Amino acid sequence: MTTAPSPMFDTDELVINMGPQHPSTHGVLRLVLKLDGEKVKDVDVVMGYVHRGIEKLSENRDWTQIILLTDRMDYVAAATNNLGYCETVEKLMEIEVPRRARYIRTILAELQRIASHCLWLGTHAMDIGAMTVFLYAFRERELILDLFEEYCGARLTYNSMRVGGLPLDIPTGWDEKVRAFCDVMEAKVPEYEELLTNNRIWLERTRGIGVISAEDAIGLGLCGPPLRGSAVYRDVRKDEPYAAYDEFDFEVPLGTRGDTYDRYLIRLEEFRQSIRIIRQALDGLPEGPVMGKVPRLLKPKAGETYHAIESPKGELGYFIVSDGRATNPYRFRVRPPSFCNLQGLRPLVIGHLVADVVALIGTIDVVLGEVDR
Amino acid sequence: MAETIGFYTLSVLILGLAVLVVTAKNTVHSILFLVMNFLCVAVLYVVLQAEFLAVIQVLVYAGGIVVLYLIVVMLVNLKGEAEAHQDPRRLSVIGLALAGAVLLELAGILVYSSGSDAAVPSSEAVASPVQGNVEELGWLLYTDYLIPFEVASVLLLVAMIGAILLARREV
Amino acid sequence: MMEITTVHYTVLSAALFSIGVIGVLVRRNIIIIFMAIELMLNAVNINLVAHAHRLENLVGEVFVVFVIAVAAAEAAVGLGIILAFFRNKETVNIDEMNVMRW
Amino acid sequence: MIDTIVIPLLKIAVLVNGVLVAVTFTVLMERKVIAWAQSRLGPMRVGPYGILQAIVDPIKLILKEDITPAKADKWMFTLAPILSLVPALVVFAVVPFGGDELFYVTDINVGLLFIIAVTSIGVYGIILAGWASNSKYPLLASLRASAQLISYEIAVTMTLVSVILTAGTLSMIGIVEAQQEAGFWFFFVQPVAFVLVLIGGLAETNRAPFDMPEAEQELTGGFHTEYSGMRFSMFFLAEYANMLVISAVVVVLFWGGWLRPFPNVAALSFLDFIPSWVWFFGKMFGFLYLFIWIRATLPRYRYDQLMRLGWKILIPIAIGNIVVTAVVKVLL
Repeated sequence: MTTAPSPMFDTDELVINMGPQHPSTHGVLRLVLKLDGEKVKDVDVVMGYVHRGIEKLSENRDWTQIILLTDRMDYVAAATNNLGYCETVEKLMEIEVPRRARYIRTILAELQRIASHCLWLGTHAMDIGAMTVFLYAFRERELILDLFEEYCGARLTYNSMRVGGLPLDIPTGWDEKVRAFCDVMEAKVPEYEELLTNNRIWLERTRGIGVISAEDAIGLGLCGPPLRGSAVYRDVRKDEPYAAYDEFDFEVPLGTRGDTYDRYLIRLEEFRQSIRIIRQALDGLPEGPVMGKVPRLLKPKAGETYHAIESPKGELGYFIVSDGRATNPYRFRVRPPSFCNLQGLRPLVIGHLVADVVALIGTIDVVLGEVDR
Repeated sequence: MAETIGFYTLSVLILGLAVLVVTAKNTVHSILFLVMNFLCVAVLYVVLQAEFLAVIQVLVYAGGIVVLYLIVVMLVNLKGEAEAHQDPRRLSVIGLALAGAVLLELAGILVYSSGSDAAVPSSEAVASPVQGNVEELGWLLYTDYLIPFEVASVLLLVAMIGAILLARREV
Repeated sequence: MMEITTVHYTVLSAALFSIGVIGVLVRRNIIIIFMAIELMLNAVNINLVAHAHRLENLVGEVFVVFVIAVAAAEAAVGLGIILAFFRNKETVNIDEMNVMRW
Repeated sequence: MIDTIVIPLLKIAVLVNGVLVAVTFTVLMERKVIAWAQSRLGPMRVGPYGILQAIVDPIKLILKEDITPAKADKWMFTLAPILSLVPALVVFAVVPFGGDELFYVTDINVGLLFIIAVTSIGVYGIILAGWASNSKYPLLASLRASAQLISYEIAVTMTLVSVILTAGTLSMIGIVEAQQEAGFWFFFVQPVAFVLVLIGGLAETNRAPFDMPEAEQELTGGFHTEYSGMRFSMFFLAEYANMLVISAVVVVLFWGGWLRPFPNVAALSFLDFIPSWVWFFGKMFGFLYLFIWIRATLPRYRYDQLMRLGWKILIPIAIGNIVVTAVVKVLL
């Protein structure tokens, strides 16, 4: 009937490249969105823009040098990365870590969790348009960075741990400052909640958005808050305690509906639980050395090991193979939580609107340095 | 004198923009000329002391109807020349000739009628209890022309429902 | 120059109307044709307002209000039809709109 | 001659310049207020407490390179910011800043309708900017913007009908005088309308929480993504000028314009020493502050939620408000 050539017009589908340079893809994530109007029909998640080959590099560094490479993975939670790596090597070499060092490590890891969640909360709220929360959260994160600076001299990439313990004991009076920070933080969390938790617009933007069932979450290999948001009880700190977590009393918050709002509530509750852990650790901080008996030249026996810890983003695992001859790992592999959680983005995003896409990128809390390594 | 200059300026603008509307290649340009045309017509209404109509012209035509056209053009997302295909039975020359004939006819009527009633018939004074253009218009609309007014509102309602039904994606 | 009378407005209106007629008859893009129809409605409105002014009787302006209402209704339904048509046949060329159903 | 041409022209010149200066200082005020809300200092470097920032910012914008994308429609791309700025400035012609004839340019008998009509033209600037940029994000944003502006225009206009019913006139000055005669500000008889106009005004000026068309986080700046330099600053000016317009309209309609509180209570007549324009600008300042405060506090609505709010909540309430007002007006 019609004689005109058909490709004269666009089809209904609009393809949009979100990123790699987009204000709310949290780094250099690129999403190729296929839109029908404003609705997302399909999405391709493209990554690798900050791939630096950390795993391969590590196979040519000696065991201590790798610590500062791990800093560069999840650069907003460097101390946690250090902790995971050092514990894996300790497990491989069967080194006993002094109790005081384990306590301080726990404090550092939990401070880091608060800092990471602060950054997450700020950017997540900013993505949804609440810009004041962003600056409030960064204000508190700054206090943590000050604490880290006093402890190890760095503010972002700390290089704060060593195989077998810690490079330094805590400075005098540092524990009191951490205690003071806990008090401040405890007072500030309600401030965030006041701006968001019962805010009607916030509820409308997060409730029922990006719902994922427990089975799907497990099937996709999600971990950390996105998994717990779907009411799956999984926290490495409880399931396979490391550092000194088995000596402290804390709870693992769980969601019920598995939506963005639940994941938000979980992370806010984790603020409180982290403060609780830090206080217990400070109260029970034992005396003693901070470095175990470690040979000058680290040279593990031939063997392989996998060890996981609970980073702020989820389960951070290291798999290391040593051939027993060289002073560097034969094989070094990281199970990054951001990467695994990013798997969940596509099923979460499909069917939602463009405006929700940024909220959903925020809710899974990815750090591209860790995704790409 | 000022009125004369104003009238001719406006006439030139209105007719020129109308020609541009009809001839523009790009549909969006055409729409923009249409908006300017309507704004000029609104100024003409002000000259004719119909301020209310002038504002309604801007509000409904320029601010409402033409925005609809613009949205539709953007939704339709024309890529190529919309007029690529021409029906062989279409005869544009005859169309132009017909339009010319219409113009001639109108001119003829005009010349004929302007000769016959040079004297302005004194209008039978409408007994309007209110003063001012807007008030009188409102008075007329809600008294003598109440039923047409209601019919118009029903028409708009029907049009609204019809448009929603037509534009709905899945029927 | 002479004084501006109603005849001037009527001539303007007739010219505008003719341009609209030409647009409807010559163009094939249905959106342009719709706009040409709007031009013709405006021509009529100018005429009505001019005569209302001359006769000092507001009935003409009342008519204009109705014309504007009808134009709005026409635009809404017409554009709805264009959208529906475009979705099925991907064209706004009126020469291809030669079926009553699909 | 002097009365009909020179004085109006002078007034217009003063008004346009005044609005532009006011806009630059509104931008400074926004930066400062939001900074204080977020426990920051805001601009501090240029002049005492950063006051001169208001002058430096426009200079920076004007001096910046003005880029036109290669595939853009050049004419439309240039025209769009003008189309969005001019209506925002024209509207001020009918805003009475004070009781005296000195403080307004003109008083036309369809003043309020004039404001609605002219602001409805402003949407072209946004739509054409998105279309002319020939880029996907601006196009999406301009589609959002057009749908948003049209639906909120309906809500606001319908709400204003009830105010017009209360006042019995369309003239801006007439509305203030009606409040003087009634002895109270219309806020006290039309609180619902006030809230509706405020929400609709936020939406029509693309302010948070309704700033979808320029959502930085979603659409990377929305319809002005491709703009820079002078043309960008015109959009910027238009946005803040619209904010001033909405504040001025709300003040005139609901807060008695240049009147003092309870204008016919003699006990408060000691307040009369304050000139009328001070009252007006004071109230306007209050609303500007409110807009900024809202922006610092609230997250952003989603596009479909915004449309739902407009069509399913605001418009029905507006219609109900008209009915109630009409019934009360007839009964009294």
